[in-house]
Amino acid sequence: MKKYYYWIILAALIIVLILLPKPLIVSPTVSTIITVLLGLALAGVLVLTLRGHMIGRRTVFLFIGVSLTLPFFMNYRMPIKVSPEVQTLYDAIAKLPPGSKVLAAFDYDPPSAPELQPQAEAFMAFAFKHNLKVIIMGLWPQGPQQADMAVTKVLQEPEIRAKNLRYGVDYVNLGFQSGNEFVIQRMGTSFSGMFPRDIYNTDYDKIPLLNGVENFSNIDFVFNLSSGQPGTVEWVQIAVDRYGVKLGAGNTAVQAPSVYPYLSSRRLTGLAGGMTGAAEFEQATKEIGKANTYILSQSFSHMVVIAFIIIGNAALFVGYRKSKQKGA
Amino acid sequence: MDRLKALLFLTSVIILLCLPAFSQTDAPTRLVGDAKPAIESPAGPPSVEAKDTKNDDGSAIDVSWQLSPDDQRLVTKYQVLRSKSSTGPFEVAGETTKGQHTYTDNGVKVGESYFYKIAAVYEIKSTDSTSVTGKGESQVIGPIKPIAQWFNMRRLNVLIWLLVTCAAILFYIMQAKSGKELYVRKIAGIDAVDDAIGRATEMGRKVFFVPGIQDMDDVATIAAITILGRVARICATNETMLDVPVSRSLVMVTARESVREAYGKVGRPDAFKEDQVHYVTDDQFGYAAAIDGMVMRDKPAAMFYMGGFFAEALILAETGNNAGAIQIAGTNQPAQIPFFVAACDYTLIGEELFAASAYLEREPRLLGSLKGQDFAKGLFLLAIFLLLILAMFGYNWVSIMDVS
Amino acid sequence: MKREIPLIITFVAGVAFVLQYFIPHYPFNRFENIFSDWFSIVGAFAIWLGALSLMKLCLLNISKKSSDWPISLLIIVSFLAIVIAGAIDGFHGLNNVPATSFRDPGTNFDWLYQKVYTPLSSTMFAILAFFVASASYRAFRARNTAATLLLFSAFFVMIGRVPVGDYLSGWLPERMQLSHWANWLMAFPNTAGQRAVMIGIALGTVSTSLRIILGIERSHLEG
Amino acid sequence: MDSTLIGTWLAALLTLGIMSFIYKDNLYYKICEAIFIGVSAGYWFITYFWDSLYRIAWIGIVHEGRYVLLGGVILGAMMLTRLFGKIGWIARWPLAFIVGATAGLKMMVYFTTNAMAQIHDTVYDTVTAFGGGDLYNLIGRLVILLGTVTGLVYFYFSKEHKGLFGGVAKVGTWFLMITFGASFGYTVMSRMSLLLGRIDFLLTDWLKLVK
Repeated sequence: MKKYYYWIILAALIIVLILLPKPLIVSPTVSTIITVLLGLALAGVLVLTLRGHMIGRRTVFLFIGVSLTLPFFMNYRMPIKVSPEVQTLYDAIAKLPPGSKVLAAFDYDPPSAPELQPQAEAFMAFAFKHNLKVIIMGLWPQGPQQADMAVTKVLQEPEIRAKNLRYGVDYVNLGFQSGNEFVIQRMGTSFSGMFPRDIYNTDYDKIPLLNGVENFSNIDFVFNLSSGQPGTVEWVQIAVDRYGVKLGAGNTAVQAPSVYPYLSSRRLTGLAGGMTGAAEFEQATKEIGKANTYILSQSFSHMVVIAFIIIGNAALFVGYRKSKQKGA
Repeated sequence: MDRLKALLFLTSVIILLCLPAFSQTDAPTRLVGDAKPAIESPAGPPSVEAKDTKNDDGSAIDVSWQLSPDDQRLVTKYQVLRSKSSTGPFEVAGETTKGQHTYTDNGVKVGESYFYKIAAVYEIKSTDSTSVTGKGESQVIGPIKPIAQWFNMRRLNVLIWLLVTCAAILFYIMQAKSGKELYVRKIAGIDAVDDAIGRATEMGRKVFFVPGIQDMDDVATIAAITILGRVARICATNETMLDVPVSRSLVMVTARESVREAYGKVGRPDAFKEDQVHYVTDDQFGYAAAIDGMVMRDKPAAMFYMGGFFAEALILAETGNNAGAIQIAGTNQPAQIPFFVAACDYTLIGEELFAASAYLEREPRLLGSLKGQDFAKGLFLLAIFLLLILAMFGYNWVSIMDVS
Repeated sequence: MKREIPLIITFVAGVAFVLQYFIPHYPFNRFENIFSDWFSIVGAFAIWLGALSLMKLCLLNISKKSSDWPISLLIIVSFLAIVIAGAIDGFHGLNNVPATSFRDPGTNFDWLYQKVYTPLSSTMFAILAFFVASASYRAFRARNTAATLLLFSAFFVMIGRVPVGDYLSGWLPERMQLSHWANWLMAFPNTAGQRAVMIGIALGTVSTSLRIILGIERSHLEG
Repeated sequence: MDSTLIGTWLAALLTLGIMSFIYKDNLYYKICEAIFIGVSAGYWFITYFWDSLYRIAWIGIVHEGRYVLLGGVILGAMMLTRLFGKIGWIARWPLAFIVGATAGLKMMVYFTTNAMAQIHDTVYDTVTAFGGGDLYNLIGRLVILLGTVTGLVYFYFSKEHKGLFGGVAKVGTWFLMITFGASFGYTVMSRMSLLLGRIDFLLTDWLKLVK
């Protein structure tokens, strides 16, 4: 019997969650109470550790799950300061004159969407509102699909729907091409050689937006959303180093550190890293979206991780004291 | 030895071959022309020049022109017009915004000759996207033939630095072969390989070797397969069960080759079962999920993570840590080294992964190459200081390190 | 003879692909593109060996009636499901005008991709959040100077990268605020360490590549 | 019950299955793992088939007449000789080519972008920092210079890390530790946002508890 009651609890929990009133929003006062309770629970764990009861992995997992889930039900917004690298990225895009051609390279997949999709949506909204011509392509199979989702979502915004932008004239999606960094290399000589047709199978030279666009020399700016390889590193190594392209990038937080050296050597004009980068980019482009709501959960989970680092060091300290007592 | 001589001879022949390429400077034919001023169309650029783009495969021509006198007042854009004959139909090779006076035309083929003229265009775009344009054209110039060079002069400095680095590595390899004793510092991670497998033998449990998720087109994976060969040899002698789940089929074939040879070398070819090295899935996280499952069920005593790893590094290492295995990791991905440092017992940092096979094999020539790498490091450190000191005295030679 | 030919092939390919970096002239300028095409084709052939190896292991489990044979059956069934779906959608797509791809929205392959593959893949990626927390709890303990530096730099970057950092240190002058510490750590010390590791890796790669090309390092071909 | 509802429920159950692994390895996880292995292996098998075999090899050779691609097909066919034991050794030839070409290609990519370019940037930034007046940037550039140099010294193999040399290597280790701590801390955020994405899916799309 013991083996199966896990499953019964799980099923019961799911049914209860489905029956709850929707949407479930908690007032700000209750939100602060929850936050205080979470803090007290962490302090309790610290006291436990100092008294010698070391907590296991699963307690850490429980706190992380709770700290990420609860903020979804709170309505409370955090003040966000735009960091220099996001500001330079925004400035580079903002100073592009209307009608300039921007290559949007989507090199990520659904698992990295939480950090990069908000940036994609903010970028598309900003580009369409400022009449930038967007050419979408991707070195990852799912990249152009993510771009398509961002474009369809942004086109529903009233201000953009009013401009009735047309596919093939204001934006185009050339789809995915395998071959990693060799795709960028070939695009240096000829876009049409690498992308003979767009995702709707229209020939390259039948697309009005693309006539006269032979290679990077006809592109005013490249915006690359990347979560791994091939990604921003390859775009810097080939597009910037060999073809002198102006490149701005949005990266997942894990990818950003390895791209920082290119930022400080000005081969990358700007970088929005991780969820905070996404929230800052939304703030800079004034296209507030999902990233700003996630940032609250982020802050909670970061505080939990920091708390457990302190608890971990407390456990170390208790260990020393015990060994010193035994040793003395 | 003969192969080294062949390499050096081959490289010197190539350099000699390239010399004539430098002498080919084609004097561009330049005619000064004057364009007929239309009523509202701007004056054409007074002079045009076109010559072969240097250091390329002959598929580009650099076109430059003097700005049209009406550049500021009237011109909205310049059109670079190209044709196969001086009078023939001209097509638009490309456009630039006003104020620009150079354009690289990449749409040309080596061996054919082309004629160019530049049109200064004054274009007014009305709302319903029809436009009225005035055009002033320059004189036609040509014929220009794009030439493919045999040596990219911009990369001469890279060639010199590469030859010096390779010469250093080869020198110390040859020196090591002559039996000179070589000191090599201790790397904890590599010394731990033996007792990690020893622990697995005592506990009668498996050894897992995870060669990363990159394919055979990554040098880190090749280094991982080399280390796998050494680990397999130790496992074969200790009669420990070695399990190698791989993420790429080419890596599976190569790894099977390497492990079979290793078992053969220690005289136990029969103990090698081909399914020890088995393909799981090409997918990064499918691979991580499968290995996590295997680790929690088989509870291996030792785990090796060698090669190219990305986000799945911590999934593997944290689960392995939870299963109580000794974990030794090595990767060439700087972003993943912190996770291996946090979750594994020993971590080979960057270059140490590439040194592991030399350490494990103790073969003089491999150890010699490490000394060659150190020489190159010393050279680069010296270069940094010299360039800085030179810069202090006003000589900015940093361009010798340029990469183009 | 069987052992010499591969070494010669490796040597010639290695030297050719080093020279192509320096020689723009045809055919050297085509080498990188040719290698990328050849590599994808060889990979596409080789994956058949991989799939056969996976299937063989699963069938072995089923025939031996080992304890978890239904699991192996499930692997085979889900493999065949998406392969057949992809094949049918692909071949149907060929004779559509214009030809559609097996990946297009609306195909069964895409349904399996959106509803089965993507949730599994993104959730497996997501449980890293739990592992990062447990790894921090266990590893960031001030045992010695190195571990202490690891701890403090992680601490400052974590607290600086989230608005809470500025919330707490708002009263300090702009340059002293926590988010600024995080940016400083990422921009300078992190860049220094990354560069040292990158240069090390580069020299390790050059040395290993040279050893491979000259045939000194050949265990990948014979153990 | 239209297909999106089935799809959402299927995705949610698979998500919970994988998440159950952090509690402990169980049957529910084993089922999801098996589906994941099968579907992901099949996904890449078909992707390779259509994107490489069909789009590059078949179309390239038959429709576009790029006969150079036949080289890839020949090498690929040689790989398949692994299936027949006796002549399996021919498979070493394509491997030898790939390994050789990779060694040549990656030697140049890493030597230029990861070694020379980084040295160039270190010197260039330090020189410009001296030129420019900004003290903050100057200190930062000197820190990068110190960290890069000491870090490189740490990677010395053939010299005993003793005395002054050992001291410099120790400082190098400290810089490496700061780098690893910083990029670990920086990455915690992106891992949390991944889990956020899944929790958002469960709460918004599946349970519809949150707008």
